[in-house]
Amino acid sequence: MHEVTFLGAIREAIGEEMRRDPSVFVLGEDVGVYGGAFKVTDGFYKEFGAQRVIDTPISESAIVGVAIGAAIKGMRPIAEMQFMDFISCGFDQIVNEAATYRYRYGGNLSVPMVVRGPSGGNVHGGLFHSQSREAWFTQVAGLKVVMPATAYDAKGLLKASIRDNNPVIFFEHKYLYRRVKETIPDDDYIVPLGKARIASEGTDLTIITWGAMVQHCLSAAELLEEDALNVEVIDLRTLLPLDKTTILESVKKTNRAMIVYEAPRTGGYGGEIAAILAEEAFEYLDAPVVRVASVDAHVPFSPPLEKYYLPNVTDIVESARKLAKY
Amino acid sequence: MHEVTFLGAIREAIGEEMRRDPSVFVLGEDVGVYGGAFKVTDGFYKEFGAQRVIDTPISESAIVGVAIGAAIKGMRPIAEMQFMDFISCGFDQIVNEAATYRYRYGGNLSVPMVVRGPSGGNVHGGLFHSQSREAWFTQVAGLKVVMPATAYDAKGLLKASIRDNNPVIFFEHKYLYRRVKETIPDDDYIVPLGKARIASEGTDLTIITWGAMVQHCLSAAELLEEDALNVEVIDLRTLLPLDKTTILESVKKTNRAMIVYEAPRTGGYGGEIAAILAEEAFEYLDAPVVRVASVDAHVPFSPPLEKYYLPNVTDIVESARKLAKY
Amino acid sequence: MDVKTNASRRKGGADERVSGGEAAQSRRELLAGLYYQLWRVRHFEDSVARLNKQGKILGGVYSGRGQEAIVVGTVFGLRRDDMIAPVHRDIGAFLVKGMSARLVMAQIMARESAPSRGKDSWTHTGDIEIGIIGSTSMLASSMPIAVGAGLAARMQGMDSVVVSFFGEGSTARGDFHEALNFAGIHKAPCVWVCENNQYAYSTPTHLESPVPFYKRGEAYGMPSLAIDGNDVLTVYETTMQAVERARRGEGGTVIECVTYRMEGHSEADQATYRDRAEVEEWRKKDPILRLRSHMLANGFTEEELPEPAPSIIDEVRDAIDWATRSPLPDGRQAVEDIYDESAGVTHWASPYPNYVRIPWLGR
Amino acid sequence: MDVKTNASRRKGGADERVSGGEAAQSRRELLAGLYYQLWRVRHFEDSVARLNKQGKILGGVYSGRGQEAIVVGTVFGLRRDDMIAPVHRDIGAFLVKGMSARLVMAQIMARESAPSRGKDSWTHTGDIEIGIIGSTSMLASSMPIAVGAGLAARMQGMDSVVVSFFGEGSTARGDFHEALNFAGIHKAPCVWVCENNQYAYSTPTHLESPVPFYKRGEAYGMPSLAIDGNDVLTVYETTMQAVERARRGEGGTVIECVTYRMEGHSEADQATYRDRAEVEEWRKKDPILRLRSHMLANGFTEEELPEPAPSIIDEVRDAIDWATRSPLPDGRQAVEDIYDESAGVTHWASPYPNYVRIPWLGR
Ligand SMILES: Cc1ncc(C[n+]2csc(CCOP(=O)(O)OP(=O)(O)O)c2C)c(N)n1
Ligand SMILES: Cc1ncc(C[n+]2csc(CCOP(=O)(O)OP(=O)(O)O)c2C)c(N)n1
Ligand SMILES: [Mg+2]
Ligand SMILES: [Mg+2]
Repeated sequence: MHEVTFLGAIREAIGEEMRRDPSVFVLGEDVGVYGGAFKVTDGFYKEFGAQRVIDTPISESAIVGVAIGAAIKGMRPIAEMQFMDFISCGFDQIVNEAATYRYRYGGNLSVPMVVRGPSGGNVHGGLFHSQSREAWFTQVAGLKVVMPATAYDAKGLLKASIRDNNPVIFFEHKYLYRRVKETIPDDDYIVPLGKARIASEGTDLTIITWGAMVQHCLSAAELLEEDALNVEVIDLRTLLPLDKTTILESVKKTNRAMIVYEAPRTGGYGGEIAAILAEEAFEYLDAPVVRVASVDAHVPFSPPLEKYYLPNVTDIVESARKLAKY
Repeated sequence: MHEVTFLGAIREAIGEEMRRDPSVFVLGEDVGVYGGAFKVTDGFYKEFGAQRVIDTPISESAIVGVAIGAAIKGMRPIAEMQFMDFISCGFDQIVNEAATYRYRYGGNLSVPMVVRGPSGGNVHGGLFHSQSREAWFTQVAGLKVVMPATAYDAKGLLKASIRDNNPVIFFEHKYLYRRVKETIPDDDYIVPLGKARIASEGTDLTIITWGAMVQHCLSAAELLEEDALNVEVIDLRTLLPLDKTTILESVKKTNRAMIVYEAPRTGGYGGEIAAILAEEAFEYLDAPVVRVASVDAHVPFSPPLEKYYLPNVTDIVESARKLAKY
Repeated sequence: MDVKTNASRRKGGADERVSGGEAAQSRRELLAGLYYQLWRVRHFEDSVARLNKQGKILGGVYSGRGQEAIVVGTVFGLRRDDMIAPVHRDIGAFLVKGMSARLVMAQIMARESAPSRGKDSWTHTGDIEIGIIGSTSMLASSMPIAVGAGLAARMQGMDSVVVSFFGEGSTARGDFHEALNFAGIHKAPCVWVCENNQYAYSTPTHLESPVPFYKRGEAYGMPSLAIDGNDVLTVYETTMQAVERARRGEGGTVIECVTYRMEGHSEADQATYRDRAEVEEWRKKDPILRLRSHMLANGFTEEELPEPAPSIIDEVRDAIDWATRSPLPDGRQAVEDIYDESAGVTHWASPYPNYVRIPWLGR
Repeated sequence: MDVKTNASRRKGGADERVSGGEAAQSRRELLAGLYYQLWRVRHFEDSVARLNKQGKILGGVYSGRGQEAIVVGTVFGLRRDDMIAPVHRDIGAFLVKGMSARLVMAQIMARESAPSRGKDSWTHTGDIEIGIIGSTSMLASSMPIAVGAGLAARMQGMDSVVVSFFGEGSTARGDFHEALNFAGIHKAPCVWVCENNQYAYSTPTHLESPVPFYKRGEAYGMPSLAIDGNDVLTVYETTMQAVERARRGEGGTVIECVTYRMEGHSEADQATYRDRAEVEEWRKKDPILRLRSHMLANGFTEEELPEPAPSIIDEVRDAIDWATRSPLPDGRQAVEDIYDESAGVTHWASPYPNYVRIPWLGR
């Protein structure tokens, strides 16, 4: 066992997979000599050389496209978006090329690749360095979408993503990068895609969440214990494919569900989960399905605005109290 | 009153607004001499000239970007995507540029523009000429998203969109283009954005839908009358901003809700609507909120596949029967 | 080389032959091979157009009539491990690279036996085993992918080359630029074949680019040239030089093949936006006629130059029969072929350690 | 021209002055004006860097130190109705185009009084009244917008010109290509100013492009040239010629201004990836030093060339005070300024006609 940050865990995952499998390589802006804007690939250029750690021009579409081309030719590329916000510039390649290749080849082709990068707010990044855009991709068949909340998961899920034969969009919440420190195993391990995690068990109320919001929800759950409220927190970890079983089982047990996410409320992935509950757990629901999310706006820059924009622990606690009393 | 096709109504809307307001102009691939791939702008080049009917190179990002630049400089551009599927190639310009300008200018700027084009399947178009991608945009604050189901609405909503001071993404279901024929007024009229329409009144069950699915739902409603089932069909018309009031009032009356949409089920906008009902109409729901949508796949080409993929009238009727009995 | 062999080796599955150019031993064989392939593509496409008129094809049909010299001239000399990234106008490239006429026809007819199993139509599929990278409809989007495939081959220690096709109109897209710039920086083993057929749908070239198309290549530090795209020998020789250059690791070349789109944009387009006279002018430059005259002047007899060879007629008839007899997919297959769950995962999860609360998030 | 006037006319609101170049009557006035503006930008940016070190600024700070000649030389001579589309390195362009130092400082400090009311920071805002088109973070994405603004001006019968700025690294993006191609075809009245400061974050130029950057412009049929970006007079003269050309309707020009980024990519970057010696070499080419020597050799006295003028020190101090005193926005404003509901709608809906069932959809 050893201690790592969330970021360190991601770095370990990439490094170990690159050592294990020569088909794994990374590409992105400033990932080489500089080691990446957040230093995720620090030292890799020295260790693996310019062929496997490719400093690209500022061309998100080409970065993704080159990764696709390499993937269908048998490599396992990991493309870094310097910020996940810039994925909008490589959007077509992801949703129309990567996601559909296998389908168009009648199943006779795989696209084993990862697009990863820092996502999310709460770091005074403003509109274009703070976005939570997972819901653009959870509606696209052929993609997998992953968003870890702990260092252990970040490492295990990223390894699973690299070994997966499908294009995986891997969102790393940058707020967690250096704030999370955990002790994780030294051995090789993966965390399978498509399996949610019960981050905290409970019986009175289920909170379904992912990314940095997991921490908020666990904090809220602790506070709610003072009210003798026993909250189950589900950390989805993988958004697509969704682990419906874990969600439904939990809600069938607690009969109350709340979904917490960082993206703006309208159109966020929380809607999908609420919809599933409203359809498939209706009989078990004793109260409305509540969503706690950001307000319907862009991620604003000035601190009071961003604070207002983001859901916080108090919001979660209060909504949970109301929901429990319902 | 005169008879027009759905497509003709769109053409009328653009032509009349161009005649009314010199700041309105159109740009897109083949919109000029050729009159557009679907002939929406047929004859405009002759009438308005090359300055106001701009044949662009194949550059979706520039098409949208040029429209934005013109809009902030006081024009009212209408940008055509030859197929809405290609909007993925101009995605960044829409979600990061157009949608955020006003916010970044502290409210001191408007971006009056429309991005419009043919959307949707059921025309043997395959993966890249059949997509229903409205949910990429309904999660982006600053945009309005419109999708008419009738010729009357197509004209009135498009006129309202052109006159609106915000970027509007206007989805035209190509299946309706020449199949829909209606008699509409000769006078200038608009249909306000943000207002749903009760397409058919009912008391037993509410179906919420939009686009080409409105027709399916009305057909289903007719068939369900034979079961003495009285279905209310809501045609959303505008997806963003959403007319929650009309939806909630209807469901509070009928106590049963079904959402029908053409996009793949997972991550589609139907999730958002179901979530709203699960949260805000919970007390009134006597049954699960049911979603009828396409399967989670790409829009396949071969007829049996596309048929299987798309929701059809039978699916709607059967789901409605089950829901009514629940 | 027995020019008929290509056809006779074809079957329902992937074609086993090495491509024609590699096997061509002499100038005579080369000419015969090119002539054969030109007719093969022409006859195949004409047959598809006929089927389309008969309502037997549902999707868009984009004829390469008049442009066959480009796909034939570029692909004929490639190795099996070389790759091509054709677009909508290049159905012929599939044939020349070695996908059987049966499979291509089944693809067009959206049959279950097709490479995409009916999932999509036309050139939106491929076969990576024989080096065919398909495209989506999104013009130019396959260009960065071609770069990636080329760089991957290099990482894998191979000297394979990728030939990427695109219409002149598609050079306006951002992906064209990002791909060529990336390729230029990394000397990717890619050859860039611009098919300038004078129109992008209805749009004439002066509304697509302010400069001649080959000129664009210079912005990426690549040798860039325009050639007569209706002269298959010029196309063959120029592209082979470019392919060898790329194979030697010296990077890409941009080749603008000047040609003309004889049909409408798709079979649905009457192309009224252009001059009848212009079309007639170009009809005289037909690539098959041109090669034929050249061959007749160079020792071939009329009998050696059938229009087309019976084996081609047989091959295409067989392809149509085979595809027509092949069943359409079952509707439920719509949800297949989306994910590959045969993951290369070698280790499985160790148990999750006790959850560690992270101290920084108070409230 | 009283070079101090610029500053003294500045206030909390938009600056009313016409830009300096227009008013400059003589060579002497031109030199004095450029010198003043160079110092104004330098002192403003240095002050921001200092505030940043003091932790008074939250967002990214991208210093244009060493590159001031570009924003000053290009913007100084523009008319009020001309437009600029600056990017992250060009905060100075806001000042020269006429946004008051107070407003720019408030923007950087995310105050409610800022043009973006705290919604976003740095150059992500603008003021269309004085011709400032802001950018998002997405590099090169403002370039198609610049084309649109330029074409719109033309449609409106104006002869305004748009100057679009971009780092050399940003020329790799698809939007660069789509914008310049569009502009080239339509002879948009835009001038394209590439700030080649040798790095894109850590990435050196040879990994950004296989050709010198100005070369790219030729692919769009525009006059393209590289100039010394640290010589403000060259920048001024070259861009003014390009602006006048664009104004005459003859289309754009690509101007690569060769310069050097003296600081890290952002104030957070130590830039250890580059040679100390390289930095020192460029320090000698400082644009202010250069202009100063030139002016001293051409009849100006030391006293006439303060470093910087007291009015600049006052202006920036005042801006910091004003911005510091300005309140932050109220959190609830996060949901304001998203939509403009003051629609230009002139008619309202007539009643919806009876719904007509459409016959084609039976079952
Ligand atoms: C990104 C994108 N935009 C628009 C289209 C619609 N479209 C299909 S083919 C075509 C014209 C292509 O012209 P060109 O590249 O010259 O090829 P050609 O058809 O002439 O062979 C257009 C505009 C598309 N398929 N993809
Ligand atoms: C589309 C996009 N990709 C990546 C980034 C991250 N990024 C910000 S500045 C920068 C370097 C820009 O280099 P250059 O264009 O040369 O401008 P400079 O900073 O040198 O002035 C990068 C990669 C971004 N802002 N936008
Ligand atoms: Mg063409
Ligand atoms: Mg730079």
